[in-house]
Amino acid sequence: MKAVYFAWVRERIGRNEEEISPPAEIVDVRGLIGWLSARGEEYAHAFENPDVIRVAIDRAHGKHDAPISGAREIAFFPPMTGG
Amino acid sequence: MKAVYFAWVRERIGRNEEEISPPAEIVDVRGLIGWLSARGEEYAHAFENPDVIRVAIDRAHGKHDAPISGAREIAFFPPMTGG
Amino acid sequence: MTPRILIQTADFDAAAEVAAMTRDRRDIGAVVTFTGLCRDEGGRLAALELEHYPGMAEEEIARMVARAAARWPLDAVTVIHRVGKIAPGAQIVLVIAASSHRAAAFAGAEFLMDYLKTSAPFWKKEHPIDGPATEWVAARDEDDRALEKWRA
Amino acid sequence: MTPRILIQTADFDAAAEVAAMTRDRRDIGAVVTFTGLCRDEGGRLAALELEHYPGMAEEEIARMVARAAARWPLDAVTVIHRVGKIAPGAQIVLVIAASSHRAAAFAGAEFLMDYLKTSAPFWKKEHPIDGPATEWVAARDEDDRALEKWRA
Repeated sequence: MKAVYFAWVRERIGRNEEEISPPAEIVDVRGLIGWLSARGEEYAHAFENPDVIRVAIDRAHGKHDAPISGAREIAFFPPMTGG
Repeated sequence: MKAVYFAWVRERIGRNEEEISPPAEIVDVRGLIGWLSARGEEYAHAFENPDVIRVAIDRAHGKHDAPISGAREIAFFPPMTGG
Repeated sequence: MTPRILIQTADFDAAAEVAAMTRDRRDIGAVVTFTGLCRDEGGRLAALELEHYPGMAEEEIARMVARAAARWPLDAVTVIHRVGKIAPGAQIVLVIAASSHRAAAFAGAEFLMDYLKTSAPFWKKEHPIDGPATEWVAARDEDDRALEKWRA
Repeated sequence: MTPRILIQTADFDAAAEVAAMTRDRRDIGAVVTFTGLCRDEGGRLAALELEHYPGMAEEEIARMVARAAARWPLDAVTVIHRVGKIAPGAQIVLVIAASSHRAAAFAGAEFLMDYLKTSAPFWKKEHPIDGPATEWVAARDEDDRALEKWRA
């Protein structure tokens, strides 16, 4: 699946997007954030406060307990500040 | 004092404005409407339903129990429909 | 804050009014504009004709703006109300409220429109498409009820 | 009702958008326009920079418009959100809601703005006037609380 990052999540991780292949035991957004956090310091920094991270699954807002099975694109970003 | 009329009150009375000199015992708007109603058929028609008549005393909204003493201009009109 | 209040037969240019209001300002974050248009009421209407009470209309609008400005932090307000004959599709009224806060701009503009409908001395007469008989528009209970939300 | 939804770096012309929306229509009585401008935050700000999630931003705005249209009788809606670098005083966002009823136009426009602030995937970064260090704007509790009025 594709992971995409925005705003300071993107800046901390240092990339806009990447292909990821989490293991089968990662079933929901919360698990995926934990798995990503372990990929390196930049990820640990980006996800140091998981509660503030917002997620979109295939371009629709999702909660941290949402299943990720079948998702093609999962986005991680801070709370939105548009408008 | 000057009486001024708007919308269908004006049309029924057949004039825009006029000088009026109500007797001293007419002290409030309600009394003035009653006194005007007795001036002729056109006035009786305009004021046939006094409760719907709105009044402004010197260009500020007034109630039917407002005193008219000292007023220079009293306006009579239907409920407003601007905007 | 000195509001711009105009009653005129001529049409108005909402964009020019907004531009004049925000020009050289860097502190206004939110501008809410209400434009009221003449509806044809399902093809029934040839025109609306608007009468007003000269002098009082301007003063009453100024009083409404003062009340709104006392209640919300408004940086600028413009109210333009046309009078005379207005064709379907044409503009009747413009209210612009600007603030650094969007909620204030929305509330100020809606408050002013609700009071313009019920307290400003304007009266609408309908000219129907199928004959010379005109009719005064009746005040609507709905407009009176709209005021309730400002009494909280 | 098919909304017009645009995300663009270019500026927009609110008057032209309103004109396009109401042209040849005689049934629209009320048009509410919200324009969001870049504030300089007391002279502190050189520019705002807006990032968005391409694809999702348009889809999320379309979902908001659908919710608004299900709740109020809206005849037309336009939403334009700029991205990229924006100078103080310049326009950031435009929401136009048109209806035959003014309360619907006001509610629709304010609902869309409240949800744009909190649910549309846009992020603002501040470029201060006194140095190269930029900072992401933090989400405000006030914006989250603004949503409560739509839950009634």
